[in-house]
Amino acid sequence: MRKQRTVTMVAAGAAAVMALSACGGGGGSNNNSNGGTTATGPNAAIGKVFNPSDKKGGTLRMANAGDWDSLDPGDTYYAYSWNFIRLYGRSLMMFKPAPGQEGAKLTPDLAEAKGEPSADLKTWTYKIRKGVKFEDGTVVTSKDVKYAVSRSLDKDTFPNGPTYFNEFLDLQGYTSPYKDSDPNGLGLKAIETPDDNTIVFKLSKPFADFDYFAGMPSTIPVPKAKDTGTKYKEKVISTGPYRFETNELGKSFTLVRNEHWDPATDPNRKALPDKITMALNVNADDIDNRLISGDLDVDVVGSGVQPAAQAKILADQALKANSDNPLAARLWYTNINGDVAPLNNIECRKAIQYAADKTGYQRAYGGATGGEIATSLLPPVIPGSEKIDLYPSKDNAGDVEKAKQALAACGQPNGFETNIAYRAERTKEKAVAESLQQSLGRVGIKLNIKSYPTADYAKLYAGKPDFAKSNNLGLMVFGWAADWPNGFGFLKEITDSRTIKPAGNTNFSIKDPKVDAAIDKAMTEKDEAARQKAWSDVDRAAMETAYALPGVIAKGLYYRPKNLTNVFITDGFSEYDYTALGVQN
Amino acid sequence: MFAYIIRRLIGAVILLFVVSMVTFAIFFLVPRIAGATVEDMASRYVGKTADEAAIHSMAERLGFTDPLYEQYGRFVAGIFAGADYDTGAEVVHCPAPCFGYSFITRNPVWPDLVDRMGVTISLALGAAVIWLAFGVGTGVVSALRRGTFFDRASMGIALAGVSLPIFFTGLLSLTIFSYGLGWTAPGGSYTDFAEDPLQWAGALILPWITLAFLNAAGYARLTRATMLETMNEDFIRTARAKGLNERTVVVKHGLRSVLTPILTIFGLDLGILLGGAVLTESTYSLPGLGKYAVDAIVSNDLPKVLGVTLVGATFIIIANLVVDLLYAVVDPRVRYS
Amino acid sequence: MTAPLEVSSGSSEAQPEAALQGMGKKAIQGRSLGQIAWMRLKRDKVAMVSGILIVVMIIAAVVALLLDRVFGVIDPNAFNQDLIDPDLQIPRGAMGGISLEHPFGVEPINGRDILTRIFAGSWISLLIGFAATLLSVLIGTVMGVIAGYFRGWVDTFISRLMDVFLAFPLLLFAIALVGVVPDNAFGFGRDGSRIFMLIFIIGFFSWPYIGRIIRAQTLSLREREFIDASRSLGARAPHVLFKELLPNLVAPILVYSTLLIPTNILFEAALSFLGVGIQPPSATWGTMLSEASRWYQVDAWYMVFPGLAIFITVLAFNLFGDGLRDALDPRAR
Amino acid sequence: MTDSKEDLLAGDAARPSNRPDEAFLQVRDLKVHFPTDDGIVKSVDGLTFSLDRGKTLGIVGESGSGKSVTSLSIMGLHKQGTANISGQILLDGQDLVTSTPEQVRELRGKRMAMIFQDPLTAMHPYYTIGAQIVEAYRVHHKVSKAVAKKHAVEMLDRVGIPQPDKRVDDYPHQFSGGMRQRAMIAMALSCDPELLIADEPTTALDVTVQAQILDLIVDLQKDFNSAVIIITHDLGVVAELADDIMVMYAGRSVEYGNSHEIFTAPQHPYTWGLLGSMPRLDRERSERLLPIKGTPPSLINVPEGCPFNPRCAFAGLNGDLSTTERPEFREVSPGHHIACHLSGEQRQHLWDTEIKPKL
Repeated sequence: MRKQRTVTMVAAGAAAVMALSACGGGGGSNNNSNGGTTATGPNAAIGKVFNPSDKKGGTLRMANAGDWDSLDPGDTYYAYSWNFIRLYGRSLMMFKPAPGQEGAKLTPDLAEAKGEPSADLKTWTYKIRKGVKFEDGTVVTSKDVKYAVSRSLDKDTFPNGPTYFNEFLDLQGYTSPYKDSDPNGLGLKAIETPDDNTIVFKLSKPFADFDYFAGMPSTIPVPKAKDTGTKYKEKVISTGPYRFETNELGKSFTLVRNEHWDPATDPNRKALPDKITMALNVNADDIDNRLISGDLDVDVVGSGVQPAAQAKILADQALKANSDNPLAARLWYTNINGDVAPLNNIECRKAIQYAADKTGYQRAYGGATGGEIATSLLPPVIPGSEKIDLYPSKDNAGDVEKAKQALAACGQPNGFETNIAYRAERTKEKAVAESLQQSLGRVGIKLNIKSYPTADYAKLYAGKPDFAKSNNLGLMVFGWAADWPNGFGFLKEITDSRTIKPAGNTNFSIKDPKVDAAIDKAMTEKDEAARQKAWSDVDRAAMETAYALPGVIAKGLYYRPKNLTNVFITDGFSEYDYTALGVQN
Repeated sequence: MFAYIIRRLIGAVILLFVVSMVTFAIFFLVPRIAGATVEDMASRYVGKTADEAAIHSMAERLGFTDPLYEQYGRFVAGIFAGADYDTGAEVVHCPAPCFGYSFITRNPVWPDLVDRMGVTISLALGAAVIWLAFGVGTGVVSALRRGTFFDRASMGIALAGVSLPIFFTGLLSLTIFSYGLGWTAPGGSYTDFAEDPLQWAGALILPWITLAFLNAAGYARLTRATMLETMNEDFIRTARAKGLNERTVVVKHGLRSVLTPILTIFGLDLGILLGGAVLTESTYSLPGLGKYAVDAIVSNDLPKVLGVTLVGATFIIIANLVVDLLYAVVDPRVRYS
Repeated sequence: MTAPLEVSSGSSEAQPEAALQGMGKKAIQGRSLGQIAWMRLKRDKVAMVSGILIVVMIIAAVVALLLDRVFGVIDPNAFNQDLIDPDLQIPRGAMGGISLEHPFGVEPINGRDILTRIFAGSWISLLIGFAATLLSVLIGTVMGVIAGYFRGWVDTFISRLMDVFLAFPLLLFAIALVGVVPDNAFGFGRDGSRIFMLIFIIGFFSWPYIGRIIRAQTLSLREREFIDASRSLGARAPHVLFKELLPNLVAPILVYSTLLIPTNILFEAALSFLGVGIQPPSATWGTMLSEASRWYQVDAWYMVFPGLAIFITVLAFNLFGDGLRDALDPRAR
Repeated sequence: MTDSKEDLLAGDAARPSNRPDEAFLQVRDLKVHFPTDDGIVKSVDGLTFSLDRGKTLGIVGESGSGKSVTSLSIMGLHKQGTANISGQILLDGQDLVTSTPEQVRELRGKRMAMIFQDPLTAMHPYYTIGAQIVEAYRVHHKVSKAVAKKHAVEMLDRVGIPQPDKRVDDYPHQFSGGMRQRAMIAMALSCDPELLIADEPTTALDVTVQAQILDLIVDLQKDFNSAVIIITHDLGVVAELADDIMVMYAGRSVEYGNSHEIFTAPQHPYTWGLLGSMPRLDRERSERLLPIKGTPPSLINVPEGCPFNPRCAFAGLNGDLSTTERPEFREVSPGHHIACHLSGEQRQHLWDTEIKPKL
């Protein structure tokens, strides 16, 4: 779950609200593998490398409309951050720098090979590459990795990062190396380091896809001696090809080559530019304008351009030729809250499913360029996903007749009144709310629109069942992206009712034992193909409950300045692969 | 005079205390009145794995469970002596002057404020110079040439200036001058003066002019009205009766009196602006105090909002103080003893 | 004595010359200040046009309120998605989709009619402008008069209170406050609570500006003979305040109010721009303009009409206020 | 009234001592009209008089009689464009009406100076007394600041301000009312003007101070040998001071004569009224003042006939003459002019029987 954290950033005020970073698939399944191309044209960097190059040197200029959650590898959760962090840190595993679906495959990075599981899938062992050094020349050992993972468990200090290790490691009550009795902060029993090149993870429950965990930035080694806790983000010690030269939090930073990075130990990274500059908190529309004018190379957030630039690019063939429009593993959807009457009745929920005009939903996100209409939760780019359309309508514009029938079945033939919540700074979600208000209004379902601060949407408002119920939030607009492109990475956090907490949820509405059962089945399925099918069954089960109204599978329109070389969209992140990029001058 | 300064200084400090108290109360009391529990307020600051107990203990660590006056007392003490913040994992020291600590970005607020202040000061002072020169100049000429084309035209433009929201004129100017003609830097391209004065000015010229246009309008109108009134004063007639030429009458006798009301308004305006030119900074994405505050409000980062508000209030109070003291210089009738 | 130039304003020189006080009827036809002001105002074409415009706008706003909320005849939220280019999300055709049916064009994405929305938004914009002004003028006048009239510790207290209020960075405060106060506060439905909130915040935090003016006026009026006379005749404070003082404060209050209304309309627009305006789908001119500001690069026409609505309204109020001031204040001529 | 009579008046009333053919200041048929929204305000409507060096003329009248407008016209202080001035104002032979503003400006302060009614508002609050005198002096004398300041101190000393070397650096608000008016006089006299106009110089002052100021003006006039015009609504002020007195009503002169005659044998009912409403310290207090009933006339619609007729108790004595025909300004005894329809006998009779006993 690259959950709401990923999507938190917002350009303030009227200025544009940025859309999101995303993971997952590139423009369907056409995968021409590594065949390079220099021919320009729309989508030239999808599924293939555009303008391939090995030319080193130059400065790669990047900008961010918002700011990092944190540059600390143990405390970051944005997709673009996980993509970018590979420039200054090496985790055990990583997504392969390759176009299309290849890019969604894991490859060893700091580890010599993929993890070796025990038979019960509860113990995973990795060997660490020899000769990898920190930027100060110190050799990286397995203890540095253990320490890094241990500290990332401390969610009081590092609240932003994912919690998979907290959930899956056999912690035995361990909380934080900062409260450790071991002076070296290595008191965690769930990770063992029999020698400097071996690290062993012990899980509390079996898990087949642990390599994905090993690919998270929290396995990027952190030297205990240099760890400054919350301040480590100001001076991260690099293991990758670049190190921080300057770092002004909230404003800008620059990366320069790390002399202690040895290409011989790293088969994955090209490390073409000599220098990388990053400007933070730049107006999103300005970023687009500068991309188009050539003053900037990359919008690091990787969610595509703003509506204004989108219209500009689409209207101009020359600009359009330099753009890519990949599909992401991200879903824009609306939760239907069964806690709020009469939505506790499935027929009333179905009425909403039928009445909603999905074309309006799509328009809210920028039309066909902004996304494809979704009929179920699991995005098509995730392997194994099936087309599920339980509430079909002509042209996806809604089926008023069926909706009215459902309303009658629900005992509300004249419709009913409820509230719809959206995130205040998200203008696209506002447009969704307005659109649903119109289309549901056709069958007499009257929506009152309510906005809540984006930052606290999950913690205090929509994600807090008590609040949602007492405030009559029948519908709650939301969005979701996969942490990694598979069924587990996408569905678990938004469909499992057992993970629902008093506040701070990511699953706002899907509470059904049948769905939970389907999840359990999928989690314990060992065969990959069967597992993919099982997750699709979870998707179907969730749709049958009608607790979620899928809206749009996100697409972003990316502008690709001429200066860039070696450009391709990786399905691992649904962004340009930042480890591969180079510049012409 | 000296005693007066001391008295005013003490008054300003007291005022600052009251303002900070009220601000503090509004940010920490109003949500409670509106129904938020201390746990709600603390839940922003805890990690994802936190359960009820963890949230409650966070609330306690943050001091939300203490009476408000104790929280306020700690806050004030922090400004003078620095404060320690227990994040749960470690105790972070926030050195004096500690204007709070953000648990969202995990850093003390004060260094941020200092950092952003430079941008805001650059913006405010630059614009102030322009609007004073143009506003007062236009106002004087308009008053002296009342009813002429110049008067009507400049007052018309001035009215247009105060009738347009700055984000409208700002975006328009960006469209025309930055993206259309390419004369000026695009929004969000701020460079420190120390780094490159030319780029600094280049990035600020458009915000300066836009902000100045808006303000100059008001100043032109105010100057004109005051000037017209002043030129009807008895002492102006006396000055003329002495045989002074019109220039001396206008500049030395007329303008001198116009200065007082201009000074009052200018002090207030500048004070407000220094606390963050919210709209201008948002429109041009300048990383100043105003933008900082807006961003902080969006992410519900209360300590930052509180910090900016207090700094803003301080600027206003200081500006008022300076204005009052300048009165004594400008107007000898204001007697201080 | 007063400057001879003032003779030009129509009456003879006014000069207290007790020895020559007349006992009979005035030789020239006496006119009240109101009559004189009205006469002058009538002659000020710009002010009259502005005044008429304001009256028309107020009537339009009331009609809009009735049509929109009471009778539901117009639907400012109706979508016309067929008018929108599905790729670009902006209106088809040149000039923001201006057509006979939609003379001001339509909004991007959903194709809502801009004319209808401006019309429907007028009552909220004007209501906020007026009510916030009323609130601040009310508080400001009461506080200013009390401070100026009673002086002493009352004055000190109120003056310090004004200092405190003036020291708050108003805009920041407004954004922060709108954020922390829940939506369903005050028990109003739909837009009611937000409108009330905006009125309250704008009005409540700007009263010291007029408070100061009124206080100063009161202080000087208090020293005038007629107040002394009234007091020496044994009039009670309320009588002096309301019967003697207040009528003399009407002119500055009126002028200040007409100049404050446009400021408040702009303030609402600014709050909308910063994302704390009225809740969707209801529109005010401010929310429309701030929405339009995100589209200005590709659909500049969207910005034109809400911008013009604000511009014309604010301009009209300013011009009318200027005219009113000139008419009410002989010295300004 | 006719021009010939006024010429006669000019010749008779205030004969210049050094140049027998021409008085130092001559005002001929002066008209000052202000166009306004309501019509033309005829503030001064055909005024003629003259004044010699060393002589003092008192101009008396109530509000709106045009006396201040007259003085401002002489000084050239009307704003350009607001007032229509016609007639002649000859200062030592130079016509100020036709002179350029710059020429008049050079005369102001140097050859003619003015003292205003309220010295508090008439002095710039932000500059010291000294600075304002220095400024007045240096406009017309190219001297250093130090010299000018020394002169200022001398002037302050001259007008009787104690410790002038210290007070020279004080601001107007630090002076008492009387002191301020002294300073004002010092400023007016700093360039040794030949014509001094004092517009209500004592109205804003205490009664005790009034006398001092008037004495000062008399003294200084003797020293400087200036021509002085004192404008007042209070006959008492000019009683001792003026050589001649002109009584103005509705922008015109209604009675002109030497001071003694005006007080002992006034001929115009309006003058009687003024005298009647003047408190006299040398009389019994038992009798009430005799105010003039009514208010001054509108200067836009001046009453037909004698402008004073609506307020005149004796207007009916000559049939409807007073309401139909404007009385001529005629000489009734040598140097004594009035504008009244009453015959000499009537006036004498009324004065003896009705007015004088009550005064």
